[in-house]
Amino acid sequence: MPTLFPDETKSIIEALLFVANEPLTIKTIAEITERSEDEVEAFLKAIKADCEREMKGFCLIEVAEGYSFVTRSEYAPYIEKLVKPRLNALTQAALETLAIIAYRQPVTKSEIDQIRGVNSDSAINTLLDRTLIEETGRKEGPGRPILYGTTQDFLKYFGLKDLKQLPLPEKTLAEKGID
Amino acid sequence: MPTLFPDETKSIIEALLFVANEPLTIKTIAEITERSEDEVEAFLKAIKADCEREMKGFCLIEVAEGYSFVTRSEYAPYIEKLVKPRLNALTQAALETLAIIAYRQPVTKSEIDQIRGVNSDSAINTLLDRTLIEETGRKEGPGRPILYGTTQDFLKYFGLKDLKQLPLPEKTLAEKGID
Amino acid sequence: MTYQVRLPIFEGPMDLLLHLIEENEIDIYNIPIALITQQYLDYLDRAGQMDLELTSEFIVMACTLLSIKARMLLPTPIIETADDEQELDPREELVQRLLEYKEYKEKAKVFQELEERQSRCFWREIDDAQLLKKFPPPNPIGTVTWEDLAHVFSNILEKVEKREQIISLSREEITVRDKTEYIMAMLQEKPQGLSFYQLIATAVSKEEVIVTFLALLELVKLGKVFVRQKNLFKDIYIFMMPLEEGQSNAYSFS
Repeated sequence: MPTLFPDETKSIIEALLFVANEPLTIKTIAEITERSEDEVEAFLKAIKADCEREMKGFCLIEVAEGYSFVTRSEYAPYIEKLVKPRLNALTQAALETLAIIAYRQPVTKSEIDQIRGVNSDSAINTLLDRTLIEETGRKEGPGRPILYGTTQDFLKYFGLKDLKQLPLPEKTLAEKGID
Repeated sequence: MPTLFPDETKSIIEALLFVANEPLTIKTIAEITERSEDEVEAFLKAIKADCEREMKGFCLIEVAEGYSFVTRSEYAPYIEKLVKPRLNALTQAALETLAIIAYRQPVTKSEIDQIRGVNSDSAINTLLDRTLIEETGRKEGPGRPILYGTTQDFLKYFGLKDLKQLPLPEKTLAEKGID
Repeated sequence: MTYQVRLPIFEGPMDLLLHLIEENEIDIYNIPIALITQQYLDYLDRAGQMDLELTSEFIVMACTLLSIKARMLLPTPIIETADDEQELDPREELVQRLLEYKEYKEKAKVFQELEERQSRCFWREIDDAQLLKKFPPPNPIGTVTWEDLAHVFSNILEKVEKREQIISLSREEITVRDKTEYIMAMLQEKPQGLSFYQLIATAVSKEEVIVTFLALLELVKLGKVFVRQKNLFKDIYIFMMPLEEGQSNAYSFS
């Protein structure tokens, strides 16, 4: 890689901090930019000073594991306004997965994947995070896969007294011949 | 929410752009910051100018009918050392199919097959899987075939502002002023 | 290792034709059809020798080219109709298709450039789950109702059905053997005669009805059962064949 002007290294470090999901250590940054750790530390200080001086929307913080850009805490109410509608809405994937679990519980992940024709890992995690589903046990057989079912919260949020109240889908499984 | 100094709104917009996982529209930003769309647009211009002037590691681009921060393209070699490179490039078959869909949408599979002179099933499936295209409806007539169109992800993937900005092959990218 | 010629791979017959036209620096509006047909067939021949997999569309195009070539050799037919229709060039339709394909091929190239440029820009990956923890929503389902849930489930079933139709033409879920065993078991319970209509009443698919009928025919052939029908289109009653001395109740397939 070509030799860089100091300012360019600073920009590259900004770019790295921007895309990193995890805090970056000085060591990692030094390896990528091919600079010494001391130089990197000086750049990090400069980046931090820039953010402070210009009152950017985000600043550089040092945490145990390294350095990371975070949004200013005083802007949390605005970010909440942005994030909330997004989090309130269940994605199509999550909704499909929830429907399958609700109607076929207890059911394993591989059964859900098979019905949906795609991997449902992240949908299941979302639903677990929102306490709409839970692990209800293990299925007998090879690998003893986890079984999922709906929770009390699920009934509460959908305003149902019990699972029997769930309306039958317009077409039943038997008609479709997949049961 | 308290009345804000102009600079503070700019910082808040930066913070919003920082945590958004999709390009943000002027409308959304205006709603959250309780500013007019014109004011928001002016702030966005100022943020863009800041990034350019200071040669930040990332810059503001107008894409998929919104605004988003992305890293500077010249730093890709460094960033690829940190994060996994993006998905595989599209095949020739997928690109041809996508070009036909982009320019002729809404369009049916048989129209695509007719132009390409080969079956486009697997190309269409790849594009659907990568959410670059979607089913937009059904064509009236025998069989009511599925119609395909491009998605927001398509604009994002190719860095296009909107469908009006679709490139024309007669002119090079530089001439069109989008490079 | 055998000597190998590097043979370019083409997306399809149109791609190959365009390549030949460009390679020969030919005017697309005046294609020397004999030359191009020859080169096209040569390519197919070489590809065949190298075991390159060619789709059927390549063969269809070869037929089209040969047909155009033949029509160009024939004397121009005199159109007897009163209309002063222009005499059609047999190449006309192919030329239009080639021009159209060429246009999209060029557009695809621009998309490729954009893709390449864009792949060097990186977006921040925002972890929704992390953000959710900071702002726990008061209601995790948003505006979704249980009716929505039922509707989504119906749609899934419909999709599953579509997919199954494509993937498995004949799933041998219910075998003739299963059904013969089932019929024999039912006959033990109903020695006074088993109704065929009742037998198929629980069938969930057309396949199952067919398999049940095949099983019945098999049992009749094997002499395990006999059937009686009062009238055409009336119910069929199935009876166990009386056992002869020394015969066992077991049945087997040859």
